[in-house]
Amino acid sequence: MDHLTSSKLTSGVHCLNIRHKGMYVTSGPYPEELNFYDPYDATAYWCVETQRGFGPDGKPVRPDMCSGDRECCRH
Amino acid sequence: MKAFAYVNATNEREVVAALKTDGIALPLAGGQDLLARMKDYIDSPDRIVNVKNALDTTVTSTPEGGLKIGAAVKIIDLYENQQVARMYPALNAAAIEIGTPQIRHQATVGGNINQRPRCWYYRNEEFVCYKKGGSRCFAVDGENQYHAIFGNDGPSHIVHPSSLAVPFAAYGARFRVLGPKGDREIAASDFFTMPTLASVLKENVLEDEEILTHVILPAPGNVRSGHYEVRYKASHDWPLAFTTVVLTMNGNRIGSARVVLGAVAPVPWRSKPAEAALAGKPLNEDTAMLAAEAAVSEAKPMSGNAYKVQMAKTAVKRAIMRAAGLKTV
Amino acid sequence: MTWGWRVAKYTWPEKPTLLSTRVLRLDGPDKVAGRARYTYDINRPGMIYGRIVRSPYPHARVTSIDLAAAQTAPGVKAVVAYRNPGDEVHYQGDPVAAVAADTEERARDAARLVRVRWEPLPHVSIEAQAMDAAAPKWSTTQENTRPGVRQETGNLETGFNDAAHVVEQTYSTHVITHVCLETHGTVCEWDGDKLTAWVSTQGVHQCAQGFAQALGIPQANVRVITQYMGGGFGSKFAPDSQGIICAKLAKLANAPVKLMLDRKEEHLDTGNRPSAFAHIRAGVSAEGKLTAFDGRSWGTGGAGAGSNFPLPYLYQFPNRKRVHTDVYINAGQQRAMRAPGHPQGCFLTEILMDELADRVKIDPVEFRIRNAPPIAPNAQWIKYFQEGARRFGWEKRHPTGDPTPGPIKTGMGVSAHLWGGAGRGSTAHVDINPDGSVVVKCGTQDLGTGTRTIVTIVAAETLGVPMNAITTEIGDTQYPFSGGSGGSTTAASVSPAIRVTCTDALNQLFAKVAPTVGVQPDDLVAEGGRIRGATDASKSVAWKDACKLLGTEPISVDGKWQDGLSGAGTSGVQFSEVTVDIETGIVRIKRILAMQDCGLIVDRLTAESQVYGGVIAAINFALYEDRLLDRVTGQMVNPNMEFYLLAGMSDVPQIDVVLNDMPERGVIGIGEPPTVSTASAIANAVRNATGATIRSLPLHPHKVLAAIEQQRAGGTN
Amino acid sequence: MSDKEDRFGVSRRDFLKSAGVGGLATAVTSAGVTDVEAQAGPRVIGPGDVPVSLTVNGKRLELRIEPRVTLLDALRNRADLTGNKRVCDRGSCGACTMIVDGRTAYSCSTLAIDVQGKQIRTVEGLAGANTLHPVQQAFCDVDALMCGFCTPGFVVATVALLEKYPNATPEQARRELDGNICRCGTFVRIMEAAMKAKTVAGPPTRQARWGDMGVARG
Repeated sequence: MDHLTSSKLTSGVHCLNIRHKGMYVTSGPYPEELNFYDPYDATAYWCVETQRGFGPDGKPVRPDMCSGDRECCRH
Repeated sequence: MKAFAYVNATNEREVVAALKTDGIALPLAGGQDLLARMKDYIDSPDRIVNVKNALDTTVTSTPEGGLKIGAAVKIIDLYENQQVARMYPALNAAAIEIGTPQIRHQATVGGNINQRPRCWYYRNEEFVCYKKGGSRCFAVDGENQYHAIFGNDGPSHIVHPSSLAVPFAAYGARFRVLGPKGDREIAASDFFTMPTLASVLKENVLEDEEILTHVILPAPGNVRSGHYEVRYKASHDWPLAFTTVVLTMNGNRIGSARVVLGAVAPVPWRSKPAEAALAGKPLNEDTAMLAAEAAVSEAKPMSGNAYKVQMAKTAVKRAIMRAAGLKTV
Repeated sequence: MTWGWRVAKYTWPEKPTLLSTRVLRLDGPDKVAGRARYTYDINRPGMIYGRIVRSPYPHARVTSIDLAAAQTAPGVKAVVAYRNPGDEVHYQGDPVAAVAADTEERARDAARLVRVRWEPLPHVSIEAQAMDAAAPKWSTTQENTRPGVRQETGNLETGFNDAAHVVEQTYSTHVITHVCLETHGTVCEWDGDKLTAWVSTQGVHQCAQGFAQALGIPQANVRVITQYMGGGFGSKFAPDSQGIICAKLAKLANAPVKLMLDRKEEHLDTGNRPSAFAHIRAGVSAEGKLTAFDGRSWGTGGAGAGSNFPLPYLYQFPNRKRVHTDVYINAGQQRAMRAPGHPQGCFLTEILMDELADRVKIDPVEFRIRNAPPIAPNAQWIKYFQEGARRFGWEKRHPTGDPTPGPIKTGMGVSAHLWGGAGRGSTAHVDINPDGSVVVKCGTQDLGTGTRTIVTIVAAETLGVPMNAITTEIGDTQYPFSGGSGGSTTAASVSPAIRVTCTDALNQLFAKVAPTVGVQPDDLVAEGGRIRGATDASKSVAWKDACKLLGTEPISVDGKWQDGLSGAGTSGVQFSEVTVDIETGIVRIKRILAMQDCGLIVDRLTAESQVYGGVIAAINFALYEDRLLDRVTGQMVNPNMEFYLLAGMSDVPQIDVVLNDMPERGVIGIGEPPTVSTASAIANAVRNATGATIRSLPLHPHKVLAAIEQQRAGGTN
Repeated sequence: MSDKEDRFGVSRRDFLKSAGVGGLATAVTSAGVTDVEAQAGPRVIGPGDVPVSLTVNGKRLELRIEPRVTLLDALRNRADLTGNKRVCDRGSCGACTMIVDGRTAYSCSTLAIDVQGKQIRTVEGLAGANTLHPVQQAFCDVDALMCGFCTPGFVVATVALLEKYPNATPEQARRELDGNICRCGTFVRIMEAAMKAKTVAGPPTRQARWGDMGVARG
């Protein structure tokens, strides 16, 4: 899975195993969207290894959590 | 659901005999309550006694001019019975509000009267409450929006789930039960028991191996009756409050009244203050409002169900207005 | 990225015969007859049943798991521990072990024989409580809150200086669960090292990837099949823990395993819509223009998951500030649920809008028109406000508070919404066989939205043959890649892929038959089951005869979505009329009008069904659904369908749907937008009826009565 | 069964011995003598597999199942009749609705052993070899289904409605269909289908058909 398909994740920063719905739907851009509200992130994340919202180490899966030095992180 | 042995009883006595076993035996009628309890491991009997082929499925006239209703009469048959509709319209009104078509097709009069509480703490295995042998009523500090507003001295704060018990109590019905020691009759209003630490495991006076076989309704006499349910959903839902009133008329005035509220207390709740407020009064909206105020004067809601007081009041008022033949809204 | 360039030859027909008409759902007969096989209905030879053991506690540590009794129970074929001693569980329903047995009943028996010992840990289950610094922590290693980034536009001070009126209130929505009627689950069957999985999923290819990576096997070894599925609403994009557990049990037992969750597990561990709270201070000028918005918001997505949403929503506040805080509690994690974030942001904004409109004494429709974004192809709100008001009889709306006597009060409300719905990336394959038969293959899936039908419509329209000449194959990873069905992107991703692929195939057929027909390939058209000259219709050949010219080799074409056939951005407005019984607080909805666009309508019939469905889902959100956690123990009190209320037939009002066909915009998804604003329109109608404002969903009678009481007492309502 | 001390921290063992209150009578744990005449009484069968004979869609079905198996599970898991669905499994949603001796029933809340000798009709029994039941046809015609998981239950309930009230009013239809839940939100069109199906002899509805050319614009 190419992290560049997700604007919410950054290659080389976030764990390669993080997943969210936006990576799994072939969604096109909606450039005018931000005319109608400010950016927000309502995303639910999960780990492809565990298939849950918790990583192999039992901690939650979120971009802010899956970018550091967790043992399970795969950059 | 735990595996169980099965007995298909063919008459009342077989039921009583089959309920005697070393383990736990439970009678199964329509099954709309019991099977759900078993699936949720609230009850895990060792033996099930099918009573559908054993108990009376008919409604018959009594020599006194009343009706005798078999415990195995289905709710739909009770509702569609013309004699019931003519003689006890509030009972008819209560029957059609029960459950859904599917439930009314399966559930029985006896099962409705004897069903266990719909309290969500009771219904979830995680909560080992008084009614399951525990030492707490979770509703006291928890989510009690659908719990009792009367009779809240504890230890349990359920509301009785039977929709038929309320009109039965209001019409002065008697329940016939059969047990190892023979049969007996109990007034509907004495059948249900307020919870005490000694009695909290059940909701009524039935002894071990006793079964309800019949409901006997007295001749209706010169009464006007009304029934009103307050429900959140119009489709399948449990009532938030409901009332049956039975008024014995004395000319244009109310002679005496029976006012019984449902879904507000651990038993069908007879309101003496409302009955007193009705006696001797003309049957009109003003009287209905006064009686409704009186009905809730002694309410003691819990932390999250004060709104039900307003609903109970409305149910009483509108049941009386229906008895008067007035438009309720 | 491929968008931005256009290929002129791929266009939608100007005068379609099938597109935008009312075409019956292709799988209707199989579904109404009970022939359609959902994952739940897959019965394989030798199949056994799986069952998961879950935490009854919202927060605990596993001290031991003893599988011995379960392993020797009758009929048991496999038992696995999913957690280890020392592991922390963070919500009721967190999986810890699993069993498989020869019957479902015995699997349940065995699951209860798994002896787990627990060390219960302090838990937190209420947002406000979790935000208190002294509150118990949802996790032994994590904080309860995560502060958001401050967003600021314009100048708040200027905005409030310009305001003639200011409203300051707290608004909120609650947690609801997806309640897919077909619960999450899987049937897994191994053949050596190859796995076939029937999954109730919104993404077959995506599930295959999930299985492969979680099980450590090549994705090529995984086949996922979803011919029919019973609802997902955003919660079914991966195998999840139950899928992986099912595959492991099947491997261990050397038998196919069916593992479908029960209703309680479904409520606890398959996602939910997060709660949303906002304390808002907003200003409006004397002329009825929004001037300022200052919002502090929070909400919970459960154990460690986010909860953000768009705020303010849609309307134009030139000066605004907003900070959001994610709150974590010991409850199942949120997942995308039909228009994630939008129903929350919409409700919080739209109730405020009516309060502001009343302050400046402007009709709510007029007030919204003054503050709506300018009209554009993807922003039709102003048009819908005007036309909808006319259709709905808005002029009969009384000012706030129904003055008529009696306990039944009537009121009207309005609300607006938007959604993206753009597609991309789907691929497809078509074979035109020498016998004239056509097979279209696309690895998408039909959630009930009508994907199977629209694939066939587009193929039939393109090839000029009847729909029953097309064999449509979807719902299987053996077919070309397509995206998961979420974000309302399926129609806009799949329709262009089918159009492109079938156009390419048809052009190959044109080249083959041109010499026979005596017309240049570029001048041929396919229509009515024939291929004929575009200008000289007398030169033609029947479809079957044309295909015979292929000899022994079919035309076999792969194609991909291309830009130009789909668009982005939909708008909608909804009106609602309700009655409120002020003596009981009970709300009944009388009617709803939904104005909606979705670009080019592929199938008008199924598109309308999407709107009906969205509206009804939001009636549930507004009035009935509520995931209730016991405030003391943190356990869910209504994990069933008896006390987790959903509307039945008698609760559903008259609903009128007006679809605005905009073929020039291409195909845009419609699954999500119609569910966004209904609840807001209902709440505004309740406010109009009673004069009392309920700023929190659901509109349970206890809140309605309290609001009426507060208003009577002269409160700030 | 796992010990309650482990699962919930509270022992229920005593309770289980004493609290079997319910149904039509209280539980029985004593071995006391009864005044009811001792009699041979009916046979106790189970808890293991017992023969159960069902009549489903006019066909005899011989099964060996435990007495605890519901009608729904017996048909879905043992007879591969998967048309009716399991959704709530507690008599709240109607997806499992079957017709038992002419009346609808929640098959999830009915023991298979209890409906021996009764005529059971499932969704599979409604359509002919090549034609749908008029109710099924009406559901298709007005798109009264989406994901389709509630549909079999709704179809069966609608068939029962029209068998009871061939000329059903909308009010009767609503009441008879109130025992079923749809999550996709097809209620409006289900009502339309019910009203359409009661007049099957009438003219065909709108121009929508399968597969044909030249479908008119709606």
